[in-house]
Amino acid sequence: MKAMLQKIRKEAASVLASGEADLVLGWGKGPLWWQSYPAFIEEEKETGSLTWDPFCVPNLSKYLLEELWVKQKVALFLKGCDALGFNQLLQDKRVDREKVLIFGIPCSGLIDPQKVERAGLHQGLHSVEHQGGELVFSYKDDQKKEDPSSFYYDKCLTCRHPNPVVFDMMLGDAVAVNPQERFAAVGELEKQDVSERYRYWERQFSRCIRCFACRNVCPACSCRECIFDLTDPRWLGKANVLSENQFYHITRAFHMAGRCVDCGECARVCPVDIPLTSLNRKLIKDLNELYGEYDAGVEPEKEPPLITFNPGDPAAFLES
Amino acid sequence: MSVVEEHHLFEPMIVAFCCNWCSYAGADLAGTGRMSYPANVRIVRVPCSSRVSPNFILRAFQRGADAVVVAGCHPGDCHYVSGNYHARRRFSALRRFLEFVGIETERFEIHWISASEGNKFAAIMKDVTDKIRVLGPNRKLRDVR
Amino acid sequence: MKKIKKGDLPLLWEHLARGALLYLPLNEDGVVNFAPWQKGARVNLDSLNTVVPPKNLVFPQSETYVHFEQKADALDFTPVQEPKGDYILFGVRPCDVAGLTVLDRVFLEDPLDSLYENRRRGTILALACNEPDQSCFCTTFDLEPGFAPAADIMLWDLGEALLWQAQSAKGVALTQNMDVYLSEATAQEEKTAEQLQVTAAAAEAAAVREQEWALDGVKAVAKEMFDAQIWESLSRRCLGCGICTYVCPTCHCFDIEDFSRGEQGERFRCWDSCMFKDFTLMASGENPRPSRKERVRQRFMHKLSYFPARHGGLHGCVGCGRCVRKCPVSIDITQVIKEAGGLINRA
Amino acid sequence: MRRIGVFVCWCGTNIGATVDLETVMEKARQMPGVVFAGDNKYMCSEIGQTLIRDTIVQERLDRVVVASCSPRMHELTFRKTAAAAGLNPYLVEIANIREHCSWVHKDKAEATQKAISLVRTAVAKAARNKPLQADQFAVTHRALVIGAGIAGIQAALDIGETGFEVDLVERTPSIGGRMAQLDKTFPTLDCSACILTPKMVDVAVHPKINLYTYSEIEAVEGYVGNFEVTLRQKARSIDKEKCTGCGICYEKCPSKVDGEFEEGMSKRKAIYVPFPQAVPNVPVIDRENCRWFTKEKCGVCKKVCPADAVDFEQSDQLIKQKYGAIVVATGFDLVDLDEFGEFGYGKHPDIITSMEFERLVNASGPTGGKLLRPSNQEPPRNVVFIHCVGSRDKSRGKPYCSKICCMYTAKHAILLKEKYPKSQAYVFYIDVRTAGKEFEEFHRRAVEEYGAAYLRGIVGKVFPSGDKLLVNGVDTLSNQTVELEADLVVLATAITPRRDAAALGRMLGIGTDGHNYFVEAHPKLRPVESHTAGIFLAGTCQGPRDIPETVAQAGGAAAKAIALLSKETLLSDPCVSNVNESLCTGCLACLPVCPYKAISEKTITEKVHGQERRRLVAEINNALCQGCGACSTACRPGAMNLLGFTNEQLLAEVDAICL
Repeated sequence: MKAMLQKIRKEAASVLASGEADLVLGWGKGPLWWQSYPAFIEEEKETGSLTWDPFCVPNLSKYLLEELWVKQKVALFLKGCDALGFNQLLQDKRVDREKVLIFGIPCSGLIDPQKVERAGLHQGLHSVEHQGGELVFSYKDDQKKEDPSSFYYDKCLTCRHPNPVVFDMMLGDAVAVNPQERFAAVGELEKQDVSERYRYWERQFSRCIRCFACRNVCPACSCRECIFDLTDPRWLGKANVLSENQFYHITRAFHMAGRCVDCGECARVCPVDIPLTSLNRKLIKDLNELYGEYDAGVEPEKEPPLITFNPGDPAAFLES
Repeated sequence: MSVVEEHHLFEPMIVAFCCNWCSYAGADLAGTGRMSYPANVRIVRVPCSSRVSPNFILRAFQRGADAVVVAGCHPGDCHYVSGNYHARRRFSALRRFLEFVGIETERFEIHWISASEGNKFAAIMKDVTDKIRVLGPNRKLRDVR
Repeated sequence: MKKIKKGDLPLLWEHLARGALLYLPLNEDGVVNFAPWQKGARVNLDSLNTVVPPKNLVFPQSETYVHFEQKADALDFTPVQEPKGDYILFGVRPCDVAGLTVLDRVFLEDPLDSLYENRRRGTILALACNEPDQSCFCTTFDLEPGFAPAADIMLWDLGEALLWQAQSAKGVALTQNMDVYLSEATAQEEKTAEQLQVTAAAAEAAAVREQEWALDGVKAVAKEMFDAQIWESLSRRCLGCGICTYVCPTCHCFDIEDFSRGEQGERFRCWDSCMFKDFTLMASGENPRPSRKERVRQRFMHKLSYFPARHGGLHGCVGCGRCVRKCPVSIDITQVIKEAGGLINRA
Repeated sequence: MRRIGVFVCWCGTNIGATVDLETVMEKARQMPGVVFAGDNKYMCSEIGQTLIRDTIVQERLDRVVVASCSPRMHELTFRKTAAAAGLNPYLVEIANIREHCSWVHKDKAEATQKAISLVRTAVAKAARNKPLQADQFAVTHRALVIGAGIAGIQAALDIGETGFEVDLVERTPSIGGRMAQLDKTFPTLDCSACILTPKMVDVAVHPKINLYTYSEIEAVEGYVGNFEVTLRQKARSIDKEKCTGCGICYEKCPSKVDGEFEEGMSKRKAIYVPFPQAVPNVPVIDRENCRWFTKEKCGVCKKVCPADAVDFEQSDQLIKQKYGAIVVATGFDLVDLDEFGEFGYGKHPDIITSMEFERLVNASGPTGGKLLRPSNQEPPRNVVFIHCVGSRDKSRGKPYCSKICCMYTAKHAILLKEKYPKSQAYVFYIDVRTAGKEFEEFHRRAVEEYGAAYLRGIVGKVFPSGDKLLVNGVDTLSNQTVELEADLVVLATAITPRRDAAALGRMLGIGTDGHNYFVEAHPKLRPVESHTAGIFLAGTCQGPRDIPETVAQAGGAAAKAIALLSKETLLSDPCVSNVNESLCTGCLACLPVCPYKAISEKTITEKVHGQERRRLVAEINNALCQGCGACSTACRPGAMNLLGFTNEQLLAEVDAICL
């Protein structure tokens, strides 16, 4: 863990010093143990404040939408999931690859603060670090060592691309890739009968507070004006009623159909823990089954399934 | 109210998006052929089934439709060559996705109806109406305000 | 001082629920929010804060207040008045009780908001925090984790039982009605409650001191903060979503919108967030707060400077820590206070 | 606020009978934006249209809704009416309360409610319509005719006559098509070649017709008036200028192949001319069977050619050409007999198809016109003809009637008798269809003068026995089973479209029906036009028909093409997609879904916070866009909006229709 941090700071400093980049996107550390946030470093001397710890989960690539307008060249650090998100922005022609310098970070999984809290380890906690295959929880005056596997984000357990698929320089050796089955939750829900499933999703969508964090964090959601903010045509009001929450989530999931890179950020940021990953993965599973394996974010030049076709396509309805 | 009575009173409202070149013309042919079908079906004309966006389907359910039908040309017959191919993929994914969030598949149907299949148009609309009359009103996704 | 054994709580709740709508922090799919209680509901009194504050019960996210219908050539209005039914809020943390007080200052002072007033009738049973979280900082605003003066009844968790102290006329009345479930608290139990109060406050204050910032620096916040560099750095990573404002117990901005269907419809009030891009978008297309920098600045300056200036020093923040915990990119109000404090102390 | 006028049509009793139009009008007056509601017995009549025009002026209407028959019938009429009164024609909406309401719902109350709902929907959409202007584009004064059978030849001649350039493209080495294979034609027994070859020569010498034989259509782009077609002129391996047509090359060529023209009954060489009267009379090398191209050996033809015209180096040429109109005349194929085992086709040489019979009696055919049994080259005495092989057969073949078999089988019976007075023709038939001038008389002659025995019934089995064939069938008139001994059995096989018709249809953007025939714009009123403007249909590619009908249809298609080419410019349909550049992110998800490649990327520069910013957006070529709307659906932010069916209009319709 420490080695990666040194590399990050070294590379950041060198690109800024050499003028190869006029902005470095990394992560900074907040006062509390889980607070690792996107940091915008413009001078070499500030690179010391960069951090790398099990909480550096925010995807930095979406900030390029704003920063590339005012910066000549931006260097940034991308984990496996971040890189998929970056490729989706690339496929949507929202970023200019030439103006971006990518340091790839092979990632063996990050820690979910909610799981730390549920395990009751958060009281008085100062920091958490990977040391040799163990997770070290440091408090004011003592330490605890735990096995990391029960603290990883769910999305990390099913991560299929921990080694970044796009980079200019890789900052470490490739890590092992043995993802758990990612459609398990979807499979469970599919087993229920349709009204039972409706009640399940009705409960989830009723909790939505329409904060739009899922949309604003998503690398595949990069419209200049979102249809939900438009007043004409008026697709969505501001009332928190079930029917409008359903309309929003179903439409947004469908805008992601064939484009969602399954990075799990929407589910992470949702303040009321709506299982948005299951929505996106259902569409990924169906589109793969119907129209062939398509791994969004891995090959940006390959056309996503819903904007191409072949005459012999199967249909999920009776074609009389 | 017994099941039969309840069904008798309940008149489903069905929105059908029909493509101008094939299924809308098929509906016209059903008309010229005086092939009657239930008045519950209301047709919205679109140039091609590929013009029907999932937004309109969700909006129809939101505003009270008990079932939505999208009708287009038979694959290969599309006046715009590939419109229904895109529609086939899009609505295959949408149909399974709506079922996943709890909407019965009977409530969202897709049919390929050519300009010469007036009888098929009438038969499908009658069949959908009967099925939904049994299935009952759709309160899911509906805006109750 | 009374007490009630935790085992008897379900009976108490069942009794309370017969007379009025009883709200408790309920766990639904792992998320704890205030919701109407029914028998067998999974109550969770241990989690410090509900995700969405009880503000949602007195100032709901959307609230219809008038129906309209097109009649021949006139528009016919019928006001919508929520029934005046009584309700009981059980298990409210002191910071949320303080949050309601802040909202009272906004909605119950001239001009009176009748919708809010109609919903504000309930009885509030506050539950003291024994172990504030690192992200809690209610002490910063002269509040106590272990005590809520504005609550009708104050409860302390002693492990096996809850200590029960009426603090208002409504509280006294309710205590009498519920007497059958209550028993006298021993002096020792009262002492431990006090002890809990003190240790909780001390623990939090220590955590706050450890991050070396203090409120006093903030009091002089005004012009100097407006041009501070912190807004640039903080806002640069802000996603512009509405989490911080919608989980905040004191945010009270709202928008008015119409929903119409054919010839009839309704007008409703709904939460709005100053962090949204179109919050100050004018019909002309002009936007006085065009970028996120202005919006982030406005949110914190309002809570820490403008609101106190207008309401006799009462801050627009109660230190519950929800925005700190829920912000996807860890924008932390305590850093703003620290920066403000540092600025003033340095000057 | 809108000022919408609703005009309700009674259509005589077609609508008025089952819809209470008074109530509809009363309800219409209360709809948002409606300031006038009126009616007329026939809104499309002159009186009806005058009512609309006058009301537009008197009531200062800014939108018109006509509740009448299908927009596919009179949308154009009422748009012109509105335009005549100074209202932009695209501010008119039609509520289809006839085909979609009065004609299909018997209960008056229900039908009335439905009509009201349809009117409300049309009013809601009209309120969101915007005035649209059609723009003009130039027409290329050149026509393309695909397929040089009699249909293509006739169309090319008719178009060429009016002075327009015509490119006539034929896939086989010679023009002439199916008709060149025929011996005589019914009902006049004219020799097919005698009436066809003069037209073939006319085509070859016509100054305005450019002939592309042994060529195919590679790609079709563009739209009416501006088609851009890529032709593949396949290499003939013969230099046309030098070749004198002496024929030594195909005499000496050692490689023998089944001749397609002779329906496989005789061999042709690898270097060959399909038939003597071929136009152009220049041989072609079939590179799949020529030993030089397959095994780098031989080359005899090159050595013996006195004019040194053989050129192995020739390669296919791709020719790009612009056209204003296209006539499709690709002709027909015959049904594949694999599924008709009961007739034993392919199991015995004496079981042949009618086309093979046509070749056997043809003087330039494999037997020089002598009708001989393929098995032993002996003249046949008893010949059994079987109608409807594959036609009128729902289960295996084609449900439709192939129209011409009854007549050419009668012709074959007559030809048989003429060649062998002692022979006897038996014809198994279901119904003898003689719907044409002199057709019935021709059939009676075959029966009365030439003694053809017509047996009404279906053949159960044909199987060899000794050196004869046994035909088991039934004669329903005498209600007996029949077993005939035959020297020859001739199957009147069903007509089908070309095997690759569907692929050509996709390339041209014209539809094909369930059997792969090209679909006409309207079965009764527009039989020679396809649904795609500028593309016309002639001959059997659109359905079974005989030569006179084909020639008539070819003339009709030519007339349509000429009407189009005679215009200098055409008005484009303004209902095309429109890009809102402030919403467009330049993701170009719309580009691949456009069937007409009408979308391209464009870089725009704009000032943002004082900074000059360049970014990518989508751009539409209004001339190429045909208004399908696929891009508007693919566009997530709604930047791409199809005019006439915008998101605002369709949303208003869905909201109104759900009330």
